[in-house]
Amino acid sequence: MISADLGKPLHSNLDLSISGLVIERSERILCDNFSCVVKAGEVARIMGENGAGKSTLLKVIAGILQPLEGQIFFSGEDISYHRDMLHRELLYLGHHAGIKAVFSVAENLNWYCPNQTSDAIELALDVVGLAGYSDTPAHQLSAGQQRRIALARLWLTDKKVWLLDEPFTALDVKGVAVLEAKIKQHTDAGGLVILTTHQALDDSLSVKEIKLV
Amino acid sequence: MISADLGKPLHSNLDLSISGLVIERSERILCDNFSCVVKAGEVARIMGENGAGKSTLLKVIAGILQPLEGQIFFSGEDISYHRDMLHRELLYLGHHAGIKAVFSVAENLNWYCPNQTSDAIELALDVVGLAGYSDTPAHQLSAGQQRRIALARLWLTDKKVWLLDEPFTALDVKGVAVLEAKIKQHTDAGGLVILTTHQALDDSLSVKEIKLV
Amino acid sequence: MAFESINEFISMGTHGPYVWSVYGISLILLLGSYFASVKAKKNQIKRLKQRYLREQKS
Amino acid sequence: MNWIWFHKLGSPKWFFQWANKWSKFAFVIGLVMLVVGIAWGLGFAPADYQQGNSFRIIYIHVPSAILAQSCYLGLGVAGLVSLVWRMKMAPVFIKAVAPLGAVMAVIALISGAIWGKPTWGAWWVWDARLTSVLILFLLYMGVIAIQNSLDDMQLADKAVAVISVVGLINLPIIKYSVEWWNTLHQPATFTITAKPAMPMEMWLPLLLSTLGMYGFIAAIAMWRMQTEVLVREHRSNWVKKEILDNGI
Amino acid sequence: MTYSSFFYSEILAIFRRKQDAVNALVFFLLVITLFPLGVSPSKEFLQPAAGGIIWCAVALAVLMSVEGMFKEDYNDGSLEQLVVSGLYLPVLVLLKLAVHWFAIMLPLLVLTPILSQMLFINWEILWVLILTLILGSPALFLIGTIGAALTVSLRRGAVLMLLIILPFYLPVIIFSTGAIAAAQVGQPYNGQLAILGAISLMTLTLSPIMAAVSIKASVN
Amino acid sequence: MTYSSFFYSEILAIFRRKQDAVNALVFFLLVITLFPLGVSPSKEFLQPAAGGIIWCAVALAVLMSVEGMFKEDYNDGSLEQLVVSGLYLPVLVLLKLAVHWFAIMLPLLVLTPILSQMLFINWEILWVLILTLILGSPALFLIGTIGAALTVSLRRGAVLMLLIILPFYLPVIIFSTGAIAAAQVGQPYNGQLAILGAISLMTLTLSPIMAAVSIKASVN
Ligand code: HEM
Ligand SMILES: Nc1ncnc2c1ncn2[C@@H]1O[C@H](COP(=O)(O)OP(=O)(O)OP(=O)(O)O)[C@@H](O)[C@H]1O
Ligand SMILES: Nc1ncnc2c1ncn2[C@@H]1O[C@H](COP(=O)(O)OP(=O)(O)OP(=O)(O)O)[C@@H](O)[C@H]1O
Ligand SMILES: [Mg+2]
Ligand SMILES: [Mg+2]
Repeated sequence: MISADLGKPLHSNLDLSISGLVIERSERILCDNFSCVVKAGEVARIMGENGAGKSTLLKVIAGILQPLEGQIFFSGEDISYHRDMLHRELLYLGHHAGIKAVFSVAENLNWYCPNQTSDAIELALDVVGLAGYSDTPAHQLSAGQQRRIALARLWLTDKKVWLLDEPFTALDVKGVAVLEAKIKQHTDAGGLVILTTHQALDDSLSVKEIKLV
Repeated sequence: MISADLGKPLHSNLDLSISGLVIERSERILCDNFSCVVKAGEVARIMGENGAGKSTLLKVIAGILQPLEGQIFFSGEDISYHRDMLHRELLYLGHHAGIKAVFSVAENLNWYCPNQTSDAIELALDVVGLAGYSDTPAHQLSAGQQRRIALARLWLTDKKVWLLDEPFTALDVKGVAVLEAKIKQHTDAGGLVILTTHQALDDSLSVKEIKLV
Repeated sequence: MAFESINEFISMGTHGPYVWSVYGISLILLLGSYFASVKAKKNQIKRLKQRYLREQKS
Repeated sequence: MNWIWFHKLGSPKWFFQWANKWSKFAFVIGLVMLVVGIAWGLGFAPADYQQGNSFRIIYIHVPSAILAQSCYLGLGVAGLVSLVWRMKMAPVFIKAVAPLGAVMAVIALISGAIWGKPTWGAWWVWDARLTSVLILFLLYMGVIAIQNSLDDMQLADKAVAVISVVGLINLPIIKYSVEWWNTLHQPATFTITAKPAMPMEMWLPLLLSTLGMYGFIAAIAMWRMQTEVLVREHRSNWVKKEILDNGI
Repeated sequence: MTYSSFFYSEILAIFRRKQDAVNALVFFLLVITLFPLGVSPSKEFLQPAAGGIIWCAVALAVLMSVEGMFKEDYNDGSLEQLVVSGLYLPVLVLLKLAVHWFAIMLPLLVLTPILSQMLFINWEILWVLILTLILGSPALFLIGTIGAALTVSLRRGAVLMLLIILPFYLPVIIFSTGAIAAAQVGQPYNGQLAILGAISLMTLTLSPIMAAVSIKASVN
Repeated sequence: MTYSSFFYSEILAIFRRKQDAVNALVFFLLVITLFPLGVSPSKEFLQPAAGGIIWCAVALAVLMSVEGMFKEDYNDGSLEQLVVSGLYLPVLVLLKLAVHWFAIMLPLLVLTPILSQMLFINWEILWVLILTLILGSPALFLIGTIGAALTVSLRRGAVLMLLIILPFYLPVIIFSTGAIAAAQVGQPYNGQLAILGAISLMTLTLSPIMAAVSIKASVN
């Protein structure tokens, strides 16, 4: 199927729709009969207080946790039991970013993005403000710098669906701005982003807010 | 010595002054000849980019790391080598908040604040939005809720010097407001707060910004 | 009855201490399992009942 | 063959009510058989011509040894069911039965050890049969340890299921290896495998007490499973109804 | 992430942490020294016991080094990333295991001839010992992985891990020492070796899947 | 935080994690079973080796359970809080250790008589064994703490910790088994017991301070 809107690339037909999701955590129902649709080109922000279940919802979508009931459709196909199709297009960043302490910054990225040239990696590091750190072991970096390594993956990937759990924690103001710009660029190119954050987002990002009650 | 200013309690003569501090981390000089003074009643915010050395500076003040050079004075006494005097008045919250996963919320607080009645603890939990969770094991709580347990200590302590490393991470908007109000109340009562954060603070808090370059 | 008298039954030849200690220990363990299980069930029911009644009230 | 009961057993509600009916039945029948079997064995069966009266320990020893093995088999099957069909009752079964199996193994060990003293002159020898029961006990302790160490219930369920399945596959290997090991290292001085042709008056009470032990343990297991069901399903309406209306 | 980038990063991690392999080796050595010191240094005691001593030491060393295999990945969130990577988890487990096997067992095999001299093992018997190690050690690693995956979320999992896994090591130890003992008295030992190989093969099919199930359950 | 609230919370933590104490116990049992299975089940081998076997098993069980003593505190940041609490760190270490000693050693002492039967230890010798355990085990805990404190910041500390600490356990093991061996041949063994007590006392003064230094160095 070729998209009619020529401004958007081929992938733009992808969407993620959730219907009737029930999630339980330590014997408490977190979302009861939760439904939503997120389409290509959209940034969805999951809203909720501390403990509302935002992280849990992201994990369920990523397939790390199992829901009690409900279906998840990815581009029209039911992926409730088999996430393989989604995983091919998925980039998930949780509270722990999956950065190996003994690896240098560049090695960490090589691991996740094996198809990238080292120039591309240097470039991405430059953008996230880690220029010159590529040979530093990750454990020698500050909290925010470690976070930035994980975020550099966003510049090196062609995955379309991004699930970002509090991507702005520990980032300084400059870092937040760079990341917001990247998210905007990604959705403009037909990507799909679901994120959680307690910080106010920049207005340039048109965000679809999804409330968890 | 009785303070002339009756609005402030006896402790108001306390201050923390740092002179000529040199800190090294993984063979990199982080602050070179750094000096500053923070007085009772002040909120000092350490400013700096990711990796500037904010967390490191807080740890040095708390005595967890050793500086290369320089002195730290607490109420006029040199505590560069012996932090005991400071520790008696110190509450430090780092990136990891010191919350034990197997303990319930109330037990965690009992441990740190043994002199408090359980009513006082309930009250503090209520303020930080954890009412009803006092018997829940801490590992069953979300990131923000665990953070709130640690913050509840602020309501239960009579320590005067607070060192808070990114206290607002993972907190939702309501939580941030409550914490800001508490910090204000503490400094108004003659306390001393040094904190780091990348978020903008509320205007009602008059903050003394200390730049790390 | 394989034994002439009650005394003989208790002494079991010379093997009384062995036999009776086995049966004693086994009895304790079996009864222990039984009572622990029954009590756990009763307690759980009581706990749930209290909780449901509390929920109904509020 | 009608498999409906099997699928129904997977439903906590159905199991709970089924167990309500049958647990008392199993308990009463089991207890009666156990008491009759043991009383018969203790008081009325003839003394063994070789071992004298110490052989009366058999009426607790063999039932508990058999039960210890059966329970482990049960754990393994339940583990498989839990991993493959994700049946809700399977982890409940494992959690309820593992401690009972451990108790049975302990009784077998203690009764065997005490029996060994007058018969062999030693509390313990490293015989294949004995050692494999000891290992069985250790396997039970492994299941219990992992169940209690993991705070997250779903993780604990998966973990015990995995260990039970691995145990199911490995148990024959372990048993075989231990038997083989002992025959190599040490000529079997004391065989408890070679059956003395037992007269009927000895054998019948043994059968009774063994069957009785099955009933007794089955009843306790059902109660424990019911308790666990109540813990896990406490938010469902049927539990609420059951507790408030039926007053159980 | 691809299979090859994963494999490569595992090798890299092993190289970065080469101290771990050295540690396993020294631990192995230490356990073996414990026997002559703790029990008796005489040839009469050591020679017949040597096979058992070496195998117990190998089992403990393997167990201890497998124990932490997923810990770091769990703590830094990489394990989560593996689960959502879209790659087949059992294969990843197997790749990781292969790298670990090489890193731990090869040096250990090299060390064995020296140690067996210290325990008075003859050169002819040495070959049997090495054969049992090659055939049996994969089973040790494969079984250990399941335990490591199960206890990965526990901060203090080492004891628990030893507890659930050691009983499953017993057959491997028994058949290996059996083969060595048989060789020492000049009996055939092919049967034991065949069984060792069979156990390794069986665990090869079973354990990656079980470990993957456990990892998925642990990551949450 | 006060000394008493710290002590109380340690007891609470042990109660919450009582499975850990049970695990240490079962692990102890398991290691002891390993020897008859791995080496030889005959009385001729086991009786003279019994003291050594039990002591090796105790040393391993203590080591494994001490290993994780500070791990959790380190990971959740409590250790940092202890450092800045203004309380005297060596005292805190000692309090923690006392609680652990009770939780691990008491059950272990209760189990010892049964196990020594399985290893064919006579009743008279049993008393010597228990005496060596009571006198020597504090040293095991005290020495182990230093290792635990040193390796706390390493994610995969178990093997390394064993490595650092086991050599220091050797004197304790040697004197204990020496006392038992002496008792078995009817010789006096007071000397060994006195040395054991002396080692425990010496480590009691030294180890909390060393452990505190290591903790301060690890937390950063
Ligand atoms: C701790 C020590 C012992 C243990 C762990 C033990 C274990 C067992 C086991 C597992 C069975 C098999 C039950 C079955 O599946 O049929 C058994 C049966 C039996 N045991 Fe023991 N046993 C011990 C000591 C003894 C002693 C000292 C005696 C008496 C000399 C003894 C006599 C028997 C007899 C007669 C049977 C029934 C044999 C059969 O029907 O197969 N056991 N024991
Ligand atoms: N554990 C460590 N070992 C070695 N070097 C470290 C370590 N932690 C931090 N550093 C170095 O010290 C510098 C300052 O780190 P610090 O954590 O103090 O930064 P920060 O200002 O708190 O940054 P952030 O805003 O990201 O929290 C970093 O540039 C880093 O290179
Ligand atoms: N590991 C866990 N085990 C059991 N229950 C948990 C666990 N983690 C979270 N929960 C429960 O699930 C609920 C939702 O947690 P979750 O982490 O999804 O919240 P969140 O919306 O991400 O909050 P935050 O804004 O603090 O990150 C919490 O109320 C908590 O009680
Ligand atoms: Mg969250
Ligand atoms: Mg910082």
